[in-house]
Amino acid sequence: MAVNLAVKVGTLLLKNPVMLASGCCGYALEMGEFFDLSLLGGYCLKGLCAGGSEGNPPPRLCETPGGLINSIGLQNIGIEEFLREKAPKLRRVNSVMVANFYGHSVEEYAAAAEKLQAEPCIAALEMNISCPNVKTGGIAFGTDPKLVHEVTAACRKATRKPLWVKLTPNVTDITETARAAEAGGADALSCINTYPAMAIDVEKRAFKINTRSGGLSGPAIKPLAVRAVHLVSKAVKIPVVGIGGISTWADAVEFMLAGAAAVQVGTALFSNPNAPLEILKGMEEYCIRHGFKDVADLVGAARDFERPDCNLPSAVIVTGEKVRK
Amino acid sequence: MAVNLAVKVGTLLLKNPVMLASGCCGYALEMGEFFDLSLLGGYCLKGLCAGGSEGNPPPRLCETPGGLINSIGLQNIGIEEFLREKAPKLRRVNSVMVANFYGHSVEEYAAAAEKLQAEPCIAALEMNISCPNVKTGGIAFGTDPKLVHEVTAACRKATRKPLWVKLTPNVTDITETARAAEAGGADALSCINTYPAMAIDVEKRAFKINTRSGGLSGPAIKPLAVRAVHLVSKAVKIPVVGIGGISTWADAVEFMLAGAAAVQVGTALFSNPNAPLEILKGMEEYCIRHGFKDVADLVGAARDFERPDCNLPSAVIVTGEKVRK
Amino acid sequence: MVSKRMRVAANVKRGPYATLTLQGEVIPSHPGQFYMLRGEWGISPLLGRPISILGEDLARSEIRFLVKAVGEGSRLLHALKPGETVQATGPLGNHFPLSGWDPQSPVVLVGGGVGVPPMAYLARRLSENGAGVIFCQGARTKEDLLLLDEIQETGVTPHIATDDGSAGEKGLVTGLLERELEYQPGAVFACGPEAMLRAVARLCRGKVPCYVSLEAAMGCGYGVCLSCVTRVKEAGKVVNQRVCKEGPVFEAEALPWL
Amino acid sequence: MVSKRMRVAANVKRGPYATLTLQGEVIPSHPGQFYMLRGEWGISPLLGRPISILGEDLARSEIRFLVKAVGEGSRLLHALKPGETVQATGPLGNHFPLSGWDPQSPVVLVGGGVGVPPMAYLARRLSENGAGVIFCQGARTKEDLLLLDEIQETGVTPHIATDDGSAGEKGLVTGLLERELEYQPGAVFACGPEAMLRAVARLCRGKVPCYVSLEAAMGCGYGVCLSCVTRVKEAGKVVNQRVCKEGPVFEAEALPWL
Ligand SMILES: Cc1cc2nc3c(=O)[nH]c(=O)nc-3n(C[C@H](O)[C@H](O)[C@H](O)COP(=O)(O)OP(=O)(O)OC[C@H]3O[C@@H](n4cnc5c(N)ncnc54)[C@H](O)[C@@H]3O)c2cc1C
Ligand SMILES: Cc1cc2nc3c(=O)[nH]c(=O)nc-3n(C[C@H](O)[C@H](O)[C@H](O)COP(=O)(O)OP(=O)(O)OC[C@H]3O[C@@H](n4cnc5c(N)ncnc54)[C@H](O)[C@@H]3O)c2cc1C
Ligand SMILES: Cc1cc2nc3c(=O)[nH]c(=O)nc-3n(C[C@H](O)[C@H](O)[C@H](O)COP(=O)(O)O)c2cc1C
Ligand SMILES: Cc1cc2nc3c(=O)[nH]c(=O)nc-3n(C[C@H](O)[C@H](O)[C@H](O)COP(=O)(O)O)c2cc1C
Ligand code: FES
Ligand code: FES
Repeated sequence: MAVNLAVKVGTLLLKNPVMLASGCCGYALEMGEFFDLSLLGGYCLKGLCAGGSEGNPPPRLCETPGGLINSIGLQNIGIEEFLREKAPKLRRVNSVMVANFYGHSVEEYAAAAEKLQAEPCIAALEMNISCPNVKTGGIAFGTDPKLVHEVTAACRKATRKPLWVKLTPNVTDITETARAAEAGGADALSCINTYPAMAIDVEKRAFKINTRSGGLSGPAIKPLAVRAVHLVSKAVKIPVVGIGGISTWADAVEFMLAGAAAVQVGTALFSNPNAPLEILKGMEEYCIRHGFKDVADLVGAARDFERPDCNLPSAVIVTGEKVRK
Repeated sequence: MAVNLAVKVGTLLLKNPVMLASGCCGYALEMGEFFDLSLLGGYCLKGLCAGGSEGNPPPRLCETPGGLINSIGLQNIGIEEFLREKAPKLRRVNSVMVANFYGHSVEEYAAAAEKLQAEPCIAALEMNISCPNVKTGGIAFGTDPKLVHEVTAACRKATRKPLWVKLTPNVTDITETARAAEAGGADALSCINTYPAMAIDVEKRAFKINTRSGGLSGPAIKPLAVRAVHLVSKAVKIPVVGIGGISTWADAVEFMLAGAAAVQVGTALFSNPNAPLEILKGMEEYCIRHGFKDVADLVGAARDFERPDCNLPSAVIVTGEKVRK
Repeated sequence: MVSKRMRVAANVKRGPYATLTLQGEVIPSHPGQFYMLRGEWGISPLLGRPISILGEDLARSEIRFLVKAVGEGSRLLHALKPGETVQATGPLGNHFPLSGWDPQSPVVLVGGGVGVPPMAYLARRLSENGAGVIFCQGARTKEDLLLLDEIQETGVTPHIATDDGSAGEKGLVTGLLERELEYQPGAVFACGPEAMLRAVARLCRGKVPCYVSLEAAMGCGYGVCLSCVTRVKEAGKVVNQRVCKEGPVFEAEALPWL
Repeated sequence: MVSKRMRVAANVKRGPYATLTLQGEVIPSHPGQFYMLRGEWGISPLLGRPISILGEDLARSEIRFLVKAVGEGSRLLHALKPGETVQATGPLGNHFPLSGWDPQSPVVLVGGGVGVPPMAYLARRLSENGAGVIFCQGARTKEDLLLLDEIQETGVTPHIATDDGSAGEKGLVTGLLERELEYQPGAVFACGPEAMLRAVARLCRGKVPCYVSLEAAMGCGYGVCLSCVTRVKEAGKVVNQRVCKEGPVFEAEALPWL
C-alpha cells in the first residue's frame, strides 16, 4: 500500500509532515551533512532579526529530567547577512523553507517581515512572538491577545508570503492568543515555543544558566504541547503545526491525532540528527499498519476513551477539559 | 556538626522542611505503614470539600516522559466524614497536618474553611485554587488575580488557622496571582499545583485519560516549578512552600535555594514511599558537607553564575529573567 | 506492607515470560495480593508496575513473580539481571477468600494470560488447605500456556482450552467452566482479560459465588492516589473503590459494569 | 561528519577511566576533534556527551576514546558493555594545527585530566609526521596520570608533574612548561582544566604560538544550537564563536577572557 505523505498547511504543500524546528537546525546547511534536506517536509531557520544579535552570555544550556533549558537569546547573523550569505546556497534545496523572525516592537516585526518578503526561496514566514516588547517594559508580545493581533496584522500587511504565528505556551488560555493571531491574518499557527524554566546547581549553589530562566524543550514538555495543539486546533480554523518534545514517530503521530497538520522536530536533533528521517519512516509504517492511505487522515483523529466502567454516569468533571454530553 | 533542620513557615514551626503533597498521601494513614509520620515536617491531606466528591471516571492516570498526568477529579470523602472518621486517628500523629480544601464558589470555599476551623489537629489550611468556578463558566479561580484575592479574603475571614494558598502554574504571570493571594491575607503560598497536559495512545488512537486533559506532575515539571518558586519568592514577603517533581534530596535543596521555605513531595511517593525520609537524610548530609548549621540558610541562596567568559559586556538579554546591572 | 530494595536472585526467561525471584525481607502474603515493582531505571517509566505474587518462600526470604513483557515497564522487569535491585512495595491489596464455601465442594479457578500466576498461587494454597481445586486455563496457543508444571506440582491437574486447539480443548476457557458448573462447585475464582472475566461472571451469576481479580492503571498501588478506582455496588449504591486496596479481588456480583 | 549507531567493541576500565572502542563506519579525523556520544539510555540525560578522539584504526573500523566518569552521562558511557550500541556523531570541530612552525623546533604538548586523550592523539600524529614532541602531563597524584604507555608507544617521553610529588616532579605542569619555554619551542598546545589553560596561555603570551582546546556545555555538537559559544577576538572585534564548530581549538591570543 502506498501512503500519501503530503500534507497541506494552508496554501503550502509539504512533501510530508516532518519539519525541523527553528533554532535547532541553524540555517539548515549543517543538517545537509547528515541527510538530504529535500527528503523532509520543510525546515524553519534560526530566528532572524534586522541587524542580527549576539544573544545571551554563556552558559546558555542545561539539562533537566527529560528536558533541556536554553537561553540562547536569539543570537543570529541578521536578515541582511542571511540573505547575502546563506540564502543563495539554500535556493538549491528542494524543500519548504520557513523563515523564523522576530523584533522588539511592532515596527521591527513588520520591517523584518518586509525584508524577508523579497527572497524567493522563503516559502513562508514564522513569527516568533515569545520576545519581550521593549515598549511595554519587556512583557512578551505573545502573552497579550491584543498585542498578538496587532503584531500579526502589521506583518500581514508587510508580506504576501504565508504567515505562521508561533505561539508561546506561557499564557493562561492559549486559545485566546491563537484566535487573536487568526483574526490578525495568520495562515497557520506553530504550536508551541518553549516553557519558561529554571535550574540550580546545588553543589555550586548557582543558577545553571546565565540568565537564570530559559526555555524548556524536549520530551518533558510533550504532554503540555499536545494539549496546547489540541485546544488550539479546536479553537481556530487555520492549520496548526505541532511542536514540543517530538523524538519518535509515535510522538509525531500523537501530535497529528491531537490536531496538528504537520510537526516540527527540535531538541531531538541534538542527540540524534537522523531523528527526522527515522520519524518519517515510522509514520509511514504506522499508516500502512493502520490502513491509512493518507497521512492527513490522522489530523485530529483522537477519540474519547471507552471502557465499560468509565462511561457510567459518574461525577461531574472538576478538572480536565473533556466536554461531556 | 549538628544541623538545625527546623524551619518556620509563617508562624508555624516544622521539625524539618520535608512535607507530603496533597493528593499523593491520601489521608496520611496509609503512609504510616511505611514510616513514622512524626519524622516529617508535615503532610497535606487529599483535597477536601463539603459533602465529598466522586471524582472523574477512570482511566484517571497515565505516564509521560518523566511525568504523570492525573485526572482524579478531586475525589474525597468530604469534610464531615473526614472529621468524623479520620481526624481522631490523626490527632495522635506528632507532625504538622495541613488540610487541603476546595469549593466551586467563593461561598463554598469559605464554608469549607469554616468547617475545618474547629478541628484541633489541623495546623493549617491549604486552599487549592485550581478548581473551576461554576459561577464564571468554569474558569479556574487560580487564573484570575481578582478572584484569587476575593476567595483568599473570604477564607481569611472564615478561619483563624494559618491559610496557605496553593497556586496554579497555568497563568501568564504567576507573581500577579501570588501578590493577590498575599494581599487577600494568605500566610504562605504553596507553589505549585499540576500543569494541564494531555496524552494520546497512538495504537488505540484514543486519549489516555477519560477527561482528555489532566494535571502533569513529576520530574518533568521540576524546572518549571523551580522558576515559579523563585519568581514568587521574590514577589511576596510571605513564605513559599516549593512543590513539583521533587524526588531526591538534591531536588529539595534546589527548591530551597530557589526560595522555598519548605518543600512537599508528591508523585515521588508513588514509586518510592520512603522517598521523604531519604530526602531528609540527604538534605542533612548536604548541610554538613557544605557547612550549613541551619537548613533555613539555604532559602533563596542561589547565586548568579560566574565564569570569566560569561560576564563580559555581551548582548542584551532578550529572553530569561535575570536582572542585569 | 513495606517498601524496600530487594535483590534479583534469579530471572528465568521463556519468550516474553520471565519468572522473577526477589530476595529480601518477605512479609507473608495471600493469593491475589501483588507488589509494585520498579527497577533502578531512571525516570522513564516513572512508576512501578503491579505484579501478582506467584509464590513465596519465607525460609529463603524469596518471592516469585511471573512477568510478561508487553510494554516499556514490563520489558524492563523482564530484562532484570541477577544481582540488580528492585524497589518492591507490598504485599498489596486484598486477596481471594480461602474459605467460606461448602468444604465438600471443589472450587474452580479460571486463569488466562498474566491472570494465571495469582491463580497458580491460589491453587497451591487451597490444595495445602485441603480444598478440592479444578484449574481451567485458557490461552491462544500451546505456547501461551503458563505454569503447567507449577500447577501440577500442587497436585492439581490443569484443564486446558486453546483458541487454535494446539493443546487441550479447542475453544474458550469458559467452555471448560460451563461443564464444571454443572457439578455445582463451591465457588469460582477468575483472573485474566476483561472479556474472560465478563463471560465467567455471566456464567456464574445467580448460581455460584464468583470472585474476580481486576486490573487498573495504578499510580501508587497502596491506596493514596485514587487513580485505580472502579465502580462497585455497596449497600445499594454504586461507589468508587480502589482496585489496589479494596481490590484487586471483587465479588463479581458487586461490579455493575462487568 | 555523520551520525550513526556504533557498536561497543571494547570498554576497558581503570577506576573512573574507561577506554572505549567503538566499531562502525569511521571517518578519518584529526587530533583535537571529538564525537558526541550517547548510549541507548532513555531520556535522561537527554544529550550526548562530547568526547575527544583518542585514536582511530581505519583498517579495523574502530575509534577509541578515554572517558572519565564524573557525572551522570559520563558514568553511563563508562558503564557501556561490549555489544551495546552508541549514537556517535562526528568527527566534530576543528583540530590542532599539524604544521606552521619551524620544523626544526620541537613543540610542547600540555595535558591535564581529560585533556590528555586528545594530546596523546596529537603526539602520535605529530611523531608520525616527524615533528619533535615534548609531552608535559600534570595530575593530582600518580593514580591520575593517563595514557603513559600510549604516549611512550609513539616514541615520546612524557614529562610528569604531580601535585603531591607521587610521580615525576612535585608541582604544577606549568613548571615543566616554563623550563621548556627557555628552549624556544615551535608552538605550545594545551588541553585541560581552565586554570591550567590560563596559566599556559600567560606563559606563552608574546613568546610562542599557543593553541588551547576549550570545553563548553554543548547541545548539538555540530553547530546548530548556538549553546557552546565563547567570546573570541576576530578582526579587531570580540564576537561569539561556537566551541563545537570554530573550536574546540583556539589560538590563546584570540581569547580575551583566558
Ligand atoms: C493487580 C495487578 C496484578 C498484575 N499481575 C501481573 C502479573 O503477575 N504478571 C504480569 O505480567 N502482569 C501483571 N499485571 C499487569 C501488569 O501490571 C501490566 O502488564 C504492566 O503494568 C504493563 O506495563 P508496561 O509498562 O509493560 O506497559 P505499558 O506501556 O504501560 O502498556 C502496555 C499496554 O498494556 C496496557 N496496560 C498497561 N498497564 C495496564 C494495566 N494495569 N491494566 C491493563 N492494561 C494495562 C496499556 O494500555 C497498553 O496497551 C497485573 C496488573 C494488576 C493491576
Ligand atoms: C570538546 C570536548 C572534548 C572532551 N573530551 C573528553 C574526553 O576525551 N574524555 C572525557 O572524559 N571528557 C571529555 N570532555 C568532557 C566531557 O564532555 C564531560 O565530562 C561530560 O560531558 C560530563 O557529563 P556528565 O553527564 O558526566 O556530567 P554532568 O552531570 O553533566 O556534570 C558533571 C560536572 O561536570 C561539569 N561539566 C559537564 N559538562 C561539562 C563540560 N562540557 N565542560 C565543563 N564542565 C562540564 C558540570 O558542570 C558538573 O560540575 C570533553 C568536553 C568537550 C567540550
Ligand atoms: C537551542 C534552541 C534554540 C531555539 N531557538 C528558537 C528560535 O530562534 N526561534 C523560535 O521560534 N524557536 C526557537 N526554539 C524553540 C523550538 O523551535 C521549539 O519550539 C521548542 O524547542 C520545542 O520543541 P522541541 O521540544 O522539539 O525542541 C529554540 C529551541 C532550542 C532548544
Ligand atoms: C494523583 C494526584 C492527586 C493530587 N491531588 C491534589 C489535591 O487533591 N489537591 C491539591 O492541591 N493538589 C493535588 N495534587 C497536586 C500535588 O499536590 C502537587 O502539587 C503536584 O503533583 C506537583 O508535585 P509532584 O510533582 O511532587 O507530584 C495531586 C497530584 C497528584 C499526582
Ligand atoms: S493505585 Fe493509588 S490508590 Fe490505587
Ligand atoms: S553545541 Fe550546538 S552549536 Fe555548538
